Amino acid sequence: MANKLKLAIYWAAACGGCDVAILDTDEKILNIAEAADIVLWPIAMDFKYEDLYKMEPGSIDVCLYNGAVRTSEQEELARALRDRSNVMVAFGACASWGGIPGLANLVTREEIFNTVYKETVTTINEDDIRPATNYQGSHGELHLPKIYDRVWSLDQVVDVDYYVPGCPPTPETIWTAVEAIVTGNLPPKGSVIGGTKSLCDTCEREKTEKKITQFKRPFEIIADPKKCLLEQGLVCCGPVTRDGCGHRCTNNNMPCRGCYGPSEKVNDQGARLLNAIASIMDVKDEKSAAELAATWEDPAGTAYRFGLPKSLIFDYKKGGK
Amino acid sequence: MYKDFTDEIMSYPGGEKIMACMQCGTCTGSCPTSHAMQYTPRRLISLIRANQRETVLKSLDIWKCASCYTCTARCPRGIKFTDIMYILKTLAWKDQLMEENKDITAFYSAFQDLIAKRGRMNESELVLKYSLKTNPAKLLEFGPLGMKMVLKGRAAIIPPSIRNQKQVQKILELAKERGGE
Amino acid sequence: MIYQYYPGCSLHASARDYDESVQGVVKSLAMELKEVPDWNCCGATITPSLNQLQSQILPARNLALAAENRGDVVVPCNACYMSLKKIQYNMAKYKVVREKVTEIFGQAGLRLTGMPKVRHLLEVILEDVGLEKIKQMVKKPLKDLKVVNYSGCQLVRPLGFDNPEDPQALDNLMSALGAEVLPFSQKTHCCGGSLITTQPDLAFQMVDSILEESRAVGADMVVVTCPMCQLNLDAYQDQVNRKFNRTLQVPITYFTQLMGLALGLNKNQLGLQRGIISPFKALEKIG
Amino acid sequence: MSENFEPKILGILCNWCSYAGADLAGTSRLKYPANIRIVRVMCSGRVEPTLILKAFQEGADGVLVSGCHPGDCHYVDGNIKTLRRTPLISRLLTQIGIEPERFKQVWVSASEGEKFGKIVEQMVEDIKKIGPYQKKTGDALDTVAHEVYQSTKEVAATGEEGGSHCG
Amino acid sequence: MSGQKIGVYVCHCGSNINGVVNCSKVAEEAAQLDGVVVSKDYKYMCSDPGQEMIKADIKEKGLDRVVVAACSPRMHEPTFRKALEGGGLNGYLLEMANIREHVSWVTKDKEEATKKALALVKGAVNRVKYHQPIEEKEVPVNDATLVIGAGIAGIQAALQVAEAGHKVYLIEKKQYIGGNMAKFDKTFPTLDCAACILTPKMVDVGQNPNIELYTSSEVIKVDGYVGNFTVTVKEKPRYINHEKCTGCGDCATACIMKNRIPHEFDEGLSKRGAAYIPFPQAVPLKAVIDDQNCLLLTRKKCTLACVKACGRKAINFNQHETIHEFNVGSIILATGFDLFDAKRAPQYGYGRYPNVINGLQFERMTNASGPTSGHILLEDGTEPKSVAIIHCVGSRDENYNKYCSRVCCMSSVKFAHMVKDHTDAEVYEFYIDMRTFGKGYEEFYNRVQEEGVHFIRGKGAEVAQKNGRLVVKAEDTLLGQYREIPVDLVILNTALEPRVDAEKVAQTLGISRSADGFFLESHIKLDPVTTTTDGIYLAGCCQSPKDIPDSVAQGSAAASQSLAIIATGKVKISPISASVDENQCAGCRICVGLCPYRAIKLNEETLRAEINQAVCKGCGTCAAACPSGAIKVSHFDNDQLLAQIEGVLA
Repeated sequence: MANKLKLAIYWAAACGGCDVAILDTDEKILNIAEAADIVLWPIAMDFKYEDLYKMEPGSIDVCLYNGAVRTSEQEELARALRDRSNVMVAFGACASWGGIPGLANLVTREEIFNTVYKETVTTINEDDIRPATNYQGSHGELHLPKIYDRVWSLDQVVDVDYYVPGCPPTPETIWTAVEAIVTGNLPPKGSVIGGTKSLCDTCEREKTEKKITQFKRPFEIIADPKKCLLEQGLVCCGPVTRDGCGHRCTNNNMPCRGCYGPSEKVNDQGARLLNAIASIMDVKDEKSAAELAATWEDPAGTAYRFGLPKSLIFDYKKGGK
Repeated sequence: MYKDFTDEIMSYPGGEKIMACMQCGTCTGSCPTSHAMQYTPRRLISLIRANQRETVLKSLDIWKCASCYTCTARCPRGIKFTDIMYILKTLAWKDQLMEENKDITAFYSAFQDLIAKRGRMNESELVLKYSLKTNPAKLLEFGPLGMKMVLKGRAAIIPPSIRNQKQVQKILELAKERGGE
Repeated sequence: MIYQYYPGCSLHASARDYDESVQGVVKSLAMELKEVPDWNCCGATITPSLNQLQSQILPARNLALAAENRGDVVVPCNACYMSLKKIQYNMAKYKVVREKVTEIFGQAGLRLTGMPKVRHLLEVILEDVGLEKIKQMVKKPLKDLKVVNYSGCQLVRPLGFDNPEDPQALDNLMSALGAEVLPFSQKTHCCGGSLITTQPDLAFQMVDSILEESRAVGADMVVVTCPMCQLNLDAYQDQVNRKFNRTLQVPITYFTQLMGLALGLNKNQLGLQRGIISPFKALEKIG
Repeated sequence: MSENFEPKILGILCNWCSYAGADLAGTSRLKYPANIRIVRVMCSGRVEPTLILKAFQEGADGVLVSGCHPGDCHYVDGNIKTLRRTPLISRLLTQIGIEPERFKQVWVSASEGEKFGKIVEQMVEDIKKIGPYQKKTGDALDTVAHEVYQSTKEVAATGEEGGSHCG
Repeated sequence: MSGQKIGVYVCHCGSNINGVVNCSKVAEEAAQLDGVVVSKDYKYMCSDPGQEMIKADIKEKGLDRVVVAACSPRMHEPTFRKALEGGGLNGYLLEMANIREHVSWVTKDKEEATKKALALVKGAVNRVKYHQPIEEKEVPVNDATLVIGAGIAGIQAALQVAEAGHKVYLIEKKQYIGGNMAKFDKTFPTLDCAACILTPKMVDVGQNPNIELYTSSEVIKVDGYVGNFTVTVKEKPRYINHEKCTGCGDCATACIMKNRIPHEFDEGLSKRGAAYIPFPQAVPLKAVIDDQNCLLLTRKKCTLACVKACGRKAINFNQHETIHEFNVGSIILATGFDLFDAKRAPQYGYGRYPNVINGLQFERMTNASGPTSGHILLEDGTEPKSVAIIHCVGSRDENYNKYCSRVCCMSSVKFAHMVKDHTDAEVYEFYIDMRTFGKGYEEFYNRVQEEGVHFIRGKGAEVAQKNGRLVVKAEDTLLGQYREIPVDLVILNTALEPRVDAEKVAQTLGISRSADGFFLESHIKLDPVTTTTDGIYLAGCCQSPKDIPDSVAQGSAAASQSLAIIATGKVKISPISASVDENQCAGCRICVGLCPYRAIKLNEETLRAEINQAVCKGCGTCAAACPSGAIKVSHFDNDQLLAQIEGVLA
């Protein structure tokens, strides 16, 4: 089994869905197990830090890192895994673009702490205890990871070779990725596993000339299953989102939320979507534009649902440009 | 503090466009009292821009403004000359530069005192105060008209007042303290 | 509709007749007027001549008091209307005014919580009730009554709601009530109200040119919208006529008085008996 | 904020009206602050938020977008698209932590050189009040985290001597 | 982007730039930038030696990109593009940094200015790296010209093009040509009779075989671009068969509405019927039926007296509107002006006092063929003893129009002369400033002063009636006194305003208007005839108020622009345009409705958007909106703009 692939899977700031998604490949998981030796998978097997640190650089063939980077521990592990892996894969939307946890960048760490440790009705915290990195316990000093001021995507912290998009990635996408790795039939570095064009390319809904007269939220209407959702006033991220998910949402009459990340030529998923949609608002003067725009609840949260940390405004390499 | 008189006028709300004047005289031509003025409105603007502060503030012409705003409405350059007249009057009053005129001083201060005292105006008390300040013989002049007003039920016998007079006094004082600007 | 009523000082004194007719008319029109609580004098033309900031702060207090309640502020007096509108304009336009007013308010326990709309009574009647409805409500048309309409200055300038040179509102209203509106070039010429006490020579001339044209065109009466204008043209008319050797008297009535008559209200209910120049003779035309 | 903070402002101006308006400010020799750097586009309808975000990423403290007045567009109605986008872009920027003072969209015609100067002046003044734009590069504890990482590496290095591979 | 060879040239523009910006320092620092191999500063880059320097460097040093830091690209971009082409480089490999209009002329502090200039140069250097050669497109030119408006400017332009042997379609909204000038009596400063100089030209228009005249017609649609416009014109029914009508006027005499409708041509001073001859010298001299007042057309009930009276059976009530379509290479817009309605300034009593009239009414009054047969008369038929002329009514006034209407001072002086000439009246002119700047104008003013006209420096503020007589209230500003001057007749010299439908016309033609509402020229000094849309030219008062000599000059200038295009036979059109990358387009259709020129279509087979390059004008709105980033705009693409932004902010 010497030429079996050495695989590491790590879970950072994410919901855990990505790990489940790997299991979700059903019988194909067996194929994965056949092709690969899992050298690290904290959710499934017991590992200690030192087990990892003891590994030689290059001793891991492929690391599937899921989740965004929010704490010093996640950064530390990302760097340690990177140092030891030949191929680093940002696995899932959170690792690739920050994902849902990335929405935390809309507020500051202090605001989050205030909500969690102070302001919620059920919080009783008279001493105003906040997360700290050091704690002098009775048995000595304890160390906890630092929670960073913002959420980083994996590639803002370490060099990433490939991206497997999705929240979570579909079994098909995972299998495509694994197959490529196993067979050594690798795409150019930096590639995203999925289509290249946007979701609209393969969307079968009927499209006409677009005009938006009012923004609606999915619960407000029962959308016509045959017609373009955007034309019905639902903000659909399809036009800026990479194809390859198999239309899981739109097939269920729900607008796309963009979990497959930006399509090939899209540099800022949220900004592009917002601009495209604003351009087709059916208004001709400033007042009605402002009124209509106001009916779109939470533009940043919708347009950047999965990619806020990769918005141009947040897109820096950690520790410098 | 001010570069010149123009600068001073321009620092008050309504005075800012004075440099735009093209001396067309629409203000004077529209003014119902300019016929009685030594310095017509247009000329006053010229004098301001020539930095002749004392000449302007001394002149009783500025007290001839009837506040009809016709000059303001018609000015082709958007100058609010009625507001400028007000500014000139307040400066003349503050610096006590105006030529002596008992009628004007007495009437304006009587009115202002009444507001400070009661918060509201009533003509009977105003005329009484005004006459006493100038020439009590004036009361005889106002007498017949006053009687008619009383007979027609158009004179307030009990002076009106407001509940929170202290507040009115306070805001007036605070405004005065702040230089009246 | 509920409105906030800012009568101004005159309507509680020399213009009681105006107040009476206002109350009568608004009742007929099913408008509810609630007096702005504890309002103060707007400062008229006097305060702005003496102190710039005081002239802002006085009307501003009224707005602050009015902002506590709901409804537009309705003003029957041209001078008060202009004072209140002007402070609104100044606060919107000049930061320094805004800041100083709020600062002083802060120290005096006042707070401007909103910006109520300031409207003249004539404006409210024309816009909210409307000519059509008024026409339908007329019980006694002012037929054969020849009037000239005198809007005065501050209803239309500098921030008024009608054309500053040739206002139409009053003409339209009087025509709707059935009166014959005569052409009148003095519609917005100043009556000299602010000068009548201190510089009567100037003011008398202004009063005379208004009265003279109204007589020349054959008006039965001059219709006004402001207690200052009314006082000037009515109470001083005898003195002015003596000075310029005129013999004819012209009654000066408030638009609300004529409106009340047309709507079928009683003459005395409308304060018509309070005119120094009695309008009754002229009103015989309409019975 | 620093005493002599001079904000950097990016101006994106349409060729036909606003750029010409800025030219007019020049030919009229009107003086306005040198804080603005102007980039020309053919129409304000060309402006996409990417350009605006890029500016902030590159260290701008403010962005001014200006086009022809509605109705006067050289391309019939390109500026109508601009005005559709503005309210949403403003909201997006505010949501992601960029103060509203930092983004302005205005109309400046080819004849409004003076207005252009005034707008720049006002914007510089407004931005000076709120201070420089803080890049969202994360917190100051980056260095601490890095130190922690370095030390763990040392631990790993020491561990290597007697350890063996697992898994 | 390595391996590029960029040349940077910093222009001093004499002291215009160098007086504020340290040009040599900018050039020195620019030399350090990545990719820059040559960096120089020079006194006048636009001069021959300056351009030669660029050409030489391209050849000798192998430059492949050029940055010129100088004045606005709106000024000299074409100049330097040519210089690049002279050196063998494509002109679009140039980028200009505007360090004059945007830096030296607007910045006080020299250090700040130098810093800003350098930033702009950095932006330009960054941007030019992404420039691609673009070939300018050339298209053949249709040699017909459309002239809209047949007043003096339009007539002049039409005749000139037609006389050069080319087809002209002359479109006039009214039923006759001649415009406002046809209403005038005399023209300043020579006092030529307006009809004597205009009528021959009008007749020429009617007779020139190259001119196709369409009266009662309006342009409703313009498609295409310079060299190849397609114009749609709507011709209203006139209910008169022009072939048969001789203009005898029998129908006018017979019309039962005779003398009941105010006659527009006489500015309401006379009355006409529903069938009428506009004026004796009208071209075409045909009867007109006024469909707003004709009883048959409005109420379907009439004795048809006109039909009975017409010996040639020329009246035909069954006419309908006709739509014409023309292909032309260029368009000359000469739609003229509207006169300010003096009722908008009620203080002057226009419309209230019958003896307050406007300038055009006065023209009609003094015109021998006008309503009073050339006599200056008051409403009661007597001659005035005293006349006031008020300048600037509606002009130079924030409440109405801020601009100076330019012709009123001179026409007022003319009016004064006419009054003096026709009557014994005293004349008072109320003016703010006298502006008599043309050839022979000051001399004319001088002459009229000597005729005894009272010039009062002060704007007439109000016209009132006192004791049955008009009085003008004004300040005599030179006296410093308020005056009331009693007069019998007041002439309000009102502003020249943009046509009320100017906005609609601008939209139909796709041109811009300036803040005053007149059509916008490309450059107020150097290009006052062309609009910002290639191939559309302006003549006369539709661009700004002007007098007859200037209107004629501009008409000729516009004609020469048209003729120049025709002579070239082909035109270059801006190569900046958008295109779709098929490999990125997902067919979402967001772009389709955004194009104002309808240049984007969705190919129903490939389901990809396609842009018609000939129609696209390159505004880039579609590229900004494309969610997929599939649309590129040449010369204004994202990589270029982003690089420039990075540079200017560095």
